[in-house]
Amino acid sequence: MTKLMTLSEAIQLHVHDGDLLYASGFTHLIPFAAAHEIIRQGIKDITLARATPDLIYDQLVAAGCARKLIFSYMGNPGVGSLRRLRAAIESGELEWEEYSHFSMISRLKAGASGLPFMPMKQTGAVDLEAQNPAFKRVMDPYTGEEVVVVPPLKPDVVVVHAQRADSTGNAHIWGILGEQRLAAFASRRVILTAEEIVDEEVIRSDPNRTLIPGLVVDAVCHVPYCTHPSYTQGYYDRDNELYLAWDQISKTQEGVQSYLEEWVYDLPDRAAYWEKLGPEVHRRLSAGTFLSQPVNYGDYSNQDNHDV
Amino acid sequence: MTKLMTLSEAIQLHVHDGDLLYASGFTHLIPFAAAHEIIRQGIKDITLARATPDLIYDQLVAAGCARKLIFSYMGNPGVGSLRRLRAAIESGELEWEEYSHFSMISRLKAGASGLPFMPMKQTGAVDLEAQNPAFKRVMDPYTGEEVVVVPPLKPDVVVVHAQRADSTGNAHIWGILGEQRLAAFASRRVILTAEEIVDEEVIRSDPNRTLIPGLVVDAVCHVPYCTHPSYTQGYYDRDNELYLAWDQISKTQEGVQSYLEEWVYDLPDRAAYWEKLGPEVHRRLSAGTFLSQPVNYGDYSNQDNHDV
Amino acid sequence: MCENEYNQNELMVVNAARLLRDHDVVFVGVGIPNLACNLAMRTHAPNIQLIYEAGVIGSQPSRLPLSIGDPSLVSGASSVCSMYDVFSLYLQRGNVDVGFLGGAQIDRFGNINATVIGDYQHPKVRLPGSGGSMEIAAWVNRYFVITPHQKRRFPARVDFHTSIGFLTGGDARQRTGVRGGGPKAVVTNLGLLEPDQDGELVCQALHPGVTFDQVQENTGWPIRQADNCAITLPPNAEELRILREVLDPKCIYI
Amino acid sequence: MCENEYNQNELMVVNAARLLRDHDVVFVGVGIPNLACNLAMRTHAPNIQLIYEAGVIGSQPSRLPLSIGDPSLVSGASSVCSMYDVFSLYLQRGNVDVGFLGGAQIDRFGNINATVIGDYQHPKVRLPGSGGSMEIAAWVNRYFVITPHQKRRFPARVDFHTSIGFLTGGDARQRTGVRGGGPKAVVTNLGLLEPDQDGELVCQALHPGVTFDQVQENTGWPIRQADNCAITLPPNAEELRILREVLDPKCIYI
Repeated sequence: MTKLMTLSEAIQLHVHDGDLLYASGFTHLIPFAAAHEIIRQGIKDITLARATPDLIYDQLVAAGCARKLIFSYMGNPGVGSLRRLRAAIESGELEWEEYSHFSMISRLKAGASGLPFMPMKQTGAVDLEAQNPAFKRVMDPYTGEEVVVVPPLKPDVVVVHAQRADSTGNAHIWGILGEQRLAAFASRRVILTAEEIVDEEVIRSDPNRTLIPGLVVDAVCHVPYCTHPSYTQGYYDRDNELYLAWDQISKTQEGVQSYLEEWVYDLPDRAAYWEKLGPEVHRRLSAGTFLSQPVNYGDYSNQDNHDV
Repeated sequence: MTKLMTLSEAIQLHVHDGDLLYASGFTHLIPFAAAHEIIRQGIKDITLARATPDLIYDQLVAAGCARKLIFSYMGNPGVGSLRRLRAAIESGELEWEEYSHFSMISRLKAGASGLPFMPMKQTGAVDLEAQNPAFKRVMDPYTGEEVVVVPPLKPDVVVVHAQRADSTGNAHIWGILGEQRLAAFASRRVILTAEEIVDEEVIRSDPNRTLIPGLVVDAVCHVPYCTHPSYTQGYYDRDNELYLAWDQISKTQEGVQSYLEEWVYDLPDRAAYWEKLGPEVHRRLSAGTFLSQPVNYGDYSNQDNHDV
Repeated sequence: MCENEYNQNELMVVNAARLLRDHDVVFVGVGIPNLACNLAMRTHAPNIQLIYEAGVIGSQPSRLPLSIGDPSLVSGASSVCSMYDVFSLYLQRGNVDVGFLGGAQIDRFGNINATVIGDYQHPKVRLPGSGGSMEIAAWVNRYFVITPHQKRRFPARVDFHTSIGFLTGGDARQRTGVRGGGPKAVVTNLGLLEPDQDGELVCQALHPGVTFDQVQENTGWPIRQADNCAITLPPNAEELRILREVLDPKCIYI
Repeated sequence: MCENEYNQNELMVVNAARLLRDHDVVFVGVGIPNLACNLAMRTHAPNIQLIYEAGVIGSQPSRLPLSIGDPSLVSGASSVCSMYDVFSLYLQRGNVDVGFLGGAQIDRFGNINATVIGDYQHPKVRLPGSGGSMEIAAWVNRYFVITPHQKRRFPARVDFHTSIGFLTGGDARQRTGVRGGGPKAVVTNLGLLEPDQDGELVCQALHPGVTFDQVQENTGWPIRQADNCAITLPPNAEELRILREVLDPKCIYI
């Protein structure tokens, strides 16, 4: 059964005021279009979880959608600070809950695996542990030493972007994998966006590449260029210019507000956004061709070997 | 640096009397050629670990190579019993340590991840837990409930078979993945066998398919048809006839002994074994063609987007 | 074509298939359970999703798979994952509705033994062991057992608890904290057993021509007959046609 | 071409590169550490293996990567894995020899603060936080810090322990049970600091033309000069050529 719908429909159906949202993607496949639709729909009081909040959460916080942030690295990668997040935390407007990368992802691992906690080795840096009561310790029954444990993170809703998916949500992802698969399995609801909706035969030609199975997906949205200014491996490049420009834009709340007016509120959807970026940006971000060499799965319909 | 050597050299270098060996592969990619070389070299007192011992460990035990078995399902898949293993256990000749599939694989997960234990939810079936002191319990600090934990399994040596690998051991695997990747990371030493040794450009055309990185591999051996009578997805089919025949062959120790004489001791290597199987078997086991559709990783050598 | 009338395996496959619901996510091996799932998909439950324990999801095998690792399960499947992932992300996470289990013994409270006859340390008969059945029995929403009805297979108490049923009955299963609902039916060649409120297996249906006395004779405890004990509908022509012509034309399992 | 003489970034890159050994497995981000690794690979350590924290192994980027998630790191790499896998299978498992860390503060015992200036709950300056550095500092065999030498960056004690150095010195680090050996060198624009037996950072080398007084003036504690304090060799022509012509021709990081 098809789960195809517009991104606007999917957000309306699956993202509610007060939800715990995880928009996944470690530096790659960050679903900006979904965040923009959430901003347009004026959803409030969201707890935003992401290892690396990136520009996507700087925008959601500046737009007033968020109540709390759960994170492990709050920087503009390769540039510097996330100014709106930083200001909101320094002023006390935004609650936060902080992890290191591995403890953050271990929470997703526990959530995705149905485990009540995940252990990790000690790191000796106890200041964060002291500030965040979610960290606990458990004695290793084999050695008597202590390990650090974190509880499962089970988002209400996760957004995952994929290069290609079929209409039931089986999705091929390649390039940097981040925490996509764990986030999808950890979540109560999953919105899948994709550069291309393909016939299921394309997916079935390479089942080992299907990192998100339709089984866990609630909505499938065809959203080309969903992840700009981040990127989609093989489809378009990262827009480093916008990441640099954001450092200026985000210096003031007003700067962000006028950016959001122009690039979010005044536009109906991602197609309009991409068109507005214009042909020069399209050209600049175009990805060349570097194809994987195929593998043979084998055709075993020959019944000869079954006459036993 | 190339790690290429013959399988005979690799076994001689990396498998020693008394080692804990994990020949990996869940129903798929079972490295029979490596077991046969171990039998030929007369290595003794091995602790054999495998979720599903399959014919490969029935043969190693019958050949007198093993001291102990660590396992979770001791059947001839789709056929019935593993008669030599069963006899050795019933007679008390072979030590054993038993798990369920998930607790067995969780041990590899802990070993591969550098964790002192892995938790799993309770299963309520406590008889196995009572018989195997490696199972322990830990209190979940979040709920106060108990979880079952298992300690890391860190084999001395693991054998992994792959469809294709480069000379440094970066390997593409597809089809059923079993516990290959975890076993390789858990082990002290790794012998990689492959159907094809390919140029590294083939591997680099699809890095997401590289489940075994050369970083953890100690020896790379070119061994076509390594896994018969199991199979290699896309290369040849499972030889169900031999799995059925084994049920007869293995009824007596003498039956196995004469099988080993004919198919192991009297042959120098895998090439001779495959040739001896003959063209009719080759034809019967041939895999047809069913190719994956390629994906584009993108060529980002264009520097245009970097003038910022 | 296998034969004209239905045989006992066909009878069990058909009755097991009827227990499945549309949209069920089923954790399945090869053989009779695989036939039951595929029969249900082609009759009343087209949206069943199959997960093979080797980590293959959405298989479209071009031939009848002969082992859990048959390559035909993979070519054309929708997803493949590692063994750790299939047990954690699917099974332990609670993404599976139905499991199928078998074993050498199943007892009055639906507990299963696939490990050993006699003493564990000095086995009289050493069986294959748990495989994934310890986890399946605990973590799927409900599970079914398909087995020939013989007294030695139905003791009052199993020699070894490989997979949990209702333990000693009552709330004993629930008190362990396992998530799943346990065994919901045992399909045999004589009829269907189902747990009562106390978790004790009772005779809930007889196949056409079978008497309750036959069930009692082949069961190792004084089994009760449900008040509303029914007679199963015989396999119909369409079910048999699909089984014999489409799913297992060489009569490997039927 | 960037300029004729070497600048401070080039100086730091070259000195960091010289700390790497052939066959080291290095956990690396972008920027200066990335340049240092690539320079080492092209000079004395051709068999270095790079692991990018985004889960990319054996990259052959066709351009200088500008972020840890640059797509050019992936095209033509030898392996890509998930974030959980790179932190568990590589880092926590003990498969990584060298890490590079940075931060707003590094103290007398090599502890790093990348989290907050002032009180954690009421931050004066909120910094990005740990990312992977909490784990890198604990689990790699040895790590290096590359940072400009300024008094505010070198306090006697960090405001917040984001990543573990030698804590309070002595065997304090060892007693926590973490596996790695901790910081082995801090490369600055003035020279090299290295821990003494007690884990206290001392001035082990000065760059050409730098005086120890300059180091002391820019360090927030009374720093000691090692008895065998050396003068570093200036970047040579070949090192500068590789940096400027091959690795960073547009002078993005140098």
